[in-house]
Amino acid sequence: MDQLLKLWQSMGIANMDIGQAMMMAVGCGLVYLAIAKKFEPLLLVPIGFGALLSNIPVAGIGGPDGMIGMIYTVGVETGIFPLLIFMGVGALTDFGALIARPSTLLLGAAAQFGIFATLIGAVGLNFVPGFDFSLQDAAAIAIIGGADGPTAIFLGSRLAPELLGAIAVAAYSYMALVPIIQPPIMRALTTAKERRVVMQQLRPVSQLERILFPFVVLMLTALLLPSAAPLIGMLTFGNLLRECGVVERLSRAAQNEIINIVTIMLGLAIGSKLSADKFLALETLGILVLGALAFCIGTACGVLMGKIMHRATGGKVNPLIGAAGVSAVPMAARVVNRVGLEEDHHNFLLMHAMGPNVAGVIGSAVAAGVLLALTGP
Amino acid sequence: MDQLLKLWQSMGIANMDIGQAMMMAVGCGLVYLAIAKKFEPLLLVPIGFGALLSNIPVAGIGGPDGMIGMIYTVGVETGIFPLLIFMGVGALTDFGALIARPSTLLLGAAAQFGIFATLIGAVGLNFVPGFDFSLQDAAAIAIIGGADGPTAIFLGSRLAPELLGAIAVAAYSYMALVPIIQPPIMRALTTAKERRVVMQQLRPVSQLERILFPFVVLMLTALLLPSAAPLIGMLTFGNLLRECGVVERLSRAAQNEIINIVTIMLGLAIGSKLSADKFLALETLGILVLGALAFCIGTACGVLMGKIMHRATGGKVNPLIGAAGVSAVPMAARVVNRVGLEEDHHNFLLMHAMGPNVAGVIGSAVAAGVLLALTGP
Amino acid sequence: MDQLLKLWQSMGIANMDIGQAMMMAVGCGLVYLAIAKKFEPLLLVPIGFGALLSNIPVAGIGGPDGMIGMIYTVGVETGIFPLLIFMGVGALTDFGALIARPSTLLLGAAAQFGIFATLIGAVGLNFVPGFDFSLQDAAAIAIIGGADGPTAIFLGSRLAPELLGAIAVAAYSYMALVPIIQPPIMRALTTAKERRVVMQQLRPVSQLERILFPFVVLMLTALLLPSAAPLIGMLTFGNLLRECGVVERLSRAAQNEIINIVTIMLGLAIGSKLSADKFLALETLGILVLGALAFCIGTACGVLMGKIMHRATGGKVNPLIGAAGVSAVPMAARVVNRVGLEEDHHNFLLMHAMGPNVAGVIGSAVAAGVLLALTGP
Amino acid sequence: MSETVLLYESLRLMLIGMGIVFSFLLLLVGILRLMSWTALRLAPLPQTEPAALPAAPGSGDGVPIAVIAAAIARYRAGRRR
Amino acid sequence: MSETVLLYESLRLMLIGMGIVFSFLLLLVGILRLMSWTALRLAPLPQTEPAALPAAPGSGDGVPIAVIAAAIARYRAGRRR
Amino acid sequence: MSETVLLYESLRLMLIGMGIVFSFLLLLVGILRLMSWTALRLAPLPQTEPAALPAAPGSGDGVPIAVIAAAIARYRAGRRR
Ligand code: NA
Ligand code: NA
Ligand code: NA
Repeated sequence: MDQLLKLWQSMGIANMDIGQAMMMAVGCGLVYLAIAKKFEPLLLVPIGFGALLSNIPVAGIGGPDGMIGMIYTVGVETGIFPLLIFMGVGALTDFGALIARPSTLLLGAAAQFGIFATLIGAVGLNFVPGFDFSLQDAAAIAIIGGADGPTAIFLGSRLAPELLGAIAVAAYSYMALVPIIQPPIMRALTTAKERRVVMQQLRPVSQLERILFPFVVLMLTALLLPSAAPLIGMLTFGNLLRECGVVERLSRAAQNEIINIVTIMLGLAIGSKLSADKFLALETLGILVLGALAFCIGTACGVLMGKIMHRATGGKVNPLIGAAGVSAVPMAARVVNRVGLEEDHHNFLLMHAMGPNVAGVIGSAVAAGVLLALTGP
Repeated sequence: MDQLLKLWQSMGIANMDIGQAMMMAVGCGLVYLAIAKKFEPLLLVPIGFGALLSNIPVAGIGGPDGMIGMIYTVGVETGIFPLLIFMGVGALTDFGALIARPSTLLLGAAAQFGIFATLIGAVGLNFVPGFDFSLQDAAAIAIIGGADGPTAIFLGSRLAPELLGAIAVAAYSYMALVPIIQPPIMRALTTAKERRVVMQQLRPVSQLERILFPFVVLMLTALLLPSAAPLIGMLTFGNLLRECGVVERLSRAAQNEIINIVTIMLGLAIGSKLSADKFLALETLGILVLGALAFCIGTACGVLMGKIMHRATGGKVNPLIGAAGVSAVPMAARVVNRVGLEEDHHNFLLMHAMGPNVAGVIGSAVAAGVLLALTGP
Repeated sequence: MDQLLKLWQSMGIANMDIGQAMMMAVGCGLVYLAIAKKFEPLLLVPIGFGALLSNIPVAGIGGPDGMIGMIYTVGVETGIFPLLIFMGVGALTDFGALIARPSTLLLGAAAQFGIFATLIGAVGLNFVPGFDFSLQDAAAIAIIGGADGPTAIFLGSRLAPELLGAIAVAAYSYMALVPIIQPPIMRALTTAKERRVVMQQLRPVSQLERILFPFVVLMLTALLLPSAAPLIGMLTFGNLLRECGVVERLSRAAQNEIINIVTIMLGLAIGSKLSADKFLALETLGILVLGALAFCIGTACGVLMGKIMHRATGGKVNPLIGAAGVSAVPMAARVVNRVGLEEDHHNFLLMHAMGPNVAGVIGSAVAAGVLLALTGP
Repeated sequence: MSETVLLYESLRLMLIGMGIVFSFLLLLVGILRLMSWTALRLAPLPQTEPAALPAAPGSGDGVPIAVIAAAIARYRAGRRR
Repeated sequence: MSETVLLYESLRLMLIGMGIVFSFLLLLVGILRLMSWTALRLAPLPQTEPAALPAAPGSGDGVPIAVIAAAIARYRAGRRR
Repeated sequence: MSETVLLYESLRLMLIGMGIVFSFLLLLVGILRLMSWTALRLAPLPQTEPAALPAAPGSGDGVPIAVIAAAIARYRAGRRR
């Protein structure tokens, strides 16, 4: 009898509270979005399943002695996992389009306005009863507008670990929604004539330029904004492994083994931050609304900067490519291409949008560095 | 002279005790079995070499400051290595045969009787002078009957770390001996007519069923037996990566990189638990005898349950497939196929035995959860 | 204003000291050598970039809370990274040529004289004002003469962690310079007639010999020199995975995934030891000079032992192959082949030089064990 | 704990343990059947297509081909993709 | 900190932040142009070869082929190796 | 420790060290020879087969082919599998 009671007390249903049940449902929902709707499945499948596992009562898988809790401590709290993923992103990214036309960096810069506008929005929410975001919380939320998963996770784990789950989920969800969020904004802000602009073929880029590029970017970061150096450093390191041509083995390891293994671990670890008391709160609703806002503002600012460049260059720049400045590589660039093709079936903007697209990655890492330097501990 | 003395004192032969020498021989013996007899070489080569390295005098490779000792602390003491291997097993396993015919789960259940019978055997050995197993020791020994390496290591590292070396060696050795241990028992308990039963073709299984399967199994575990949730959780996570079809990269990482790297580390770490004072003890002899017993009882119960199902279904089930319920995937299923072919050269039972075979994996993880819940700390 | 000041103070240029700037230049220089001159790029690209990242002011990437600093603590301070690389070296190395002609081990032994001569050189430098090497420092420097990266890093991290950066850079740089350093010495010490000696075809080696080889080497190490057991143990473990033929998966993991991932991490971690106060010191100059000396002496002793064996065997041994005894696999063997071809266009010495070449790996691991046993903590 | 108490304890553990394992897996059998039933309602297998196939080509000797095609479709659907 | 102070704080953060992001990337535009200029001086692209190509084969109908070859070389140099 | 003592110390280290390295590897030479001798007794190389080959086909011009086959077998056995 005693043992049967012990057994009953060890059961999940005897210990499950309503919050855990709801978070398990949220986990299943994320996996559903990932599989059925193809919402960034590489991250959302592990995040969703991690949420499921971490909210199982009694088991404590996400707790300090549980497997996922230990993975979180080792990989996310230290910031190592997002940095390793950023190394892989660097090794997978071709910066050629950006090197060929550096001015597209300005599009990547403009799109970061979404981040800073959201910062104000988050602080403004404090006037609504029930919200109490610190400046650091607001900065961590704002980075969702950067449309860059590893950057958001890196900054979130530094500035507001208790919001990390909601921030990561919002970041990846909106990145997945890029094809739905962006086109109406792009169409609203441009004329049909602007969207039909055919851009000039990109010039070829030499290998020396490709090899020097990581050093130039890193050096400027080191001199001006060292708080962005871990992110930019690993991004450029990965890119150097790719471009230098003498370390094929290491480049492959960064592009495959390391990024795949770390993605699984990182996803599970972030899932463990989806706990009822943190996620089923008013704050999460605020974060989701602000995240959407950040994306829209970022897209709009990118397109507006595209229009400015369109005028400044005498019509050589198609303003649509500004929308790719939010990063979300390579989806945003594909969306640009698609909207461009709607107007002119022979106008392929993909390569031209890759420049602002990868510029957006650098831009949001720089913005993360700024936020870290100005609000960080 | 002083330095020569220091040198002599630093030599292995000046410090080796008889126990270390014998354990090095045991390590070589395990490697021999692995290479010459193909006894689960993926695990026994690293375990054997790990025993060899850890018993080198003076070097202390398996000690707290040695490489293998540190790997043990990080990977086995935390339970992370067996769980990662279980994720890989999930990613490598096709549960289709089980989904098509869920009733084979009963065969997987029956075969777990070997575990609980062994538990009594281990406790009963305490009446023999020289044995002093606690209930936790007994539970850790009994799990050998589950015929599932990672499950045995996970439970052993939780309940009886000092017996882990012997338990792991026994578990993998008997899994390798499945083709020798099982057939006589199978033949003794069945009639030739029963062995000739041709089973009905399995129905096809849809992808949706395959995707829902991990959730169903995990949910039931979460509700009823959360102590089994880490094992079942990682198994189902790996299987979801495999079946969901949208995270091919991660599925490959779980099936290859992660499982291979962890297998090397896990093997070395377990080898370091093969020390003379723990392994060259009467207990080990008891563990080896009980392990063999557990296998035989498990096989017998599986076959007997097969006979019950044979009668209950009016002869549609070939009772041989019950023997596959001990897990030992896929060897037990192959043994069933071979014994079936002995009677009828056209009766391929392999696919039909895969159902109970993978059911045995779930069954022993459930049994491990029960033992952990009822005897755990 | 306050925030602008905070921003300025957070900038790199406001905090960079001259030492950091110079070390960043050194890092770039190493990457340049690696890419443009193909100096051991697999190690020098990560080491150089690691130096660059770790010397960025304010960011503290190489510090105790920085990513690279943490990697150093986990992987290099514990000795685990060089040992894992040595496992990979074992899995990549074919010891067949050595098994077929064991006497070439003497060439590998002679070439280690470079190590011990350098030890005296390092201690002798103490008579020069400004140098103050302890016996442990001297031993760590001397191992550069072993021409074996992981061995040098393993010993350096044990005996003189503060000199590790300079030692690793010197070791890999001179290994890359083998094709320039060795040929003049080889030509000076041999006659044209000796260089033209055509050696007898190597006998075939059976698989059993290949499988027994790791055990024989490890057993002798365990009995006589357990301080070399971690190095020799992982080398022979990797080689057993390769040769035993039943663990193809694990062998591939050791040869690819593990060694590639660890190489990236190890390189970055060692780069973090290239700090101005340690590297821009007189000691580094001494280490570079001594390292070159060690290489030259090692080569010369190998060739001289080759001449002795040439006489002892009645002219059957081409003394050139002695130069391969310094290890630097497989570059030294290729240099031997090239110098041999200069004299006789049909005399391929490559396979014959592989014996002393891999013997050099074992030789320097043994020498490292001796130094660790006699000067270690 | 004396040996006898421990033995009694382990006997109880065996009964409870096997009970749980059996109940758990029996329950799982039921839930899996329910799952399959639901899943096949929501997303029927592509092998329903062959049923429509024979109607299309019309003529007599098309039937065996359609049957074979259906069998192949069934078989392939049964295997992993 | 009261909400208003925080809002004022965040406004300042926005101005400074966007200022830095823009200045940083604008500076990077300049430096990248300088880098490309220098790099192409040090190691000109292989597409200069096609310019020399037409001279070699001589005859008239060699020209279009050379032009195509040059275009292909240009295109391939533009893509990753 | 003064420099001279240290130098004396390192000289002794050199003598002992080279002594050990040489003794160790010399011993290894012997043991490896013993190992190979034993291993080839236990499991002779497949190149003994070619010795039996010539007897089989009989006729005269079979010999060179058998010799070549033996050489190839020898060579392939010498390389890694
Ligand atoms: Na961005
Ligand atoms: Na089992
Ligand atoms: Na060497």
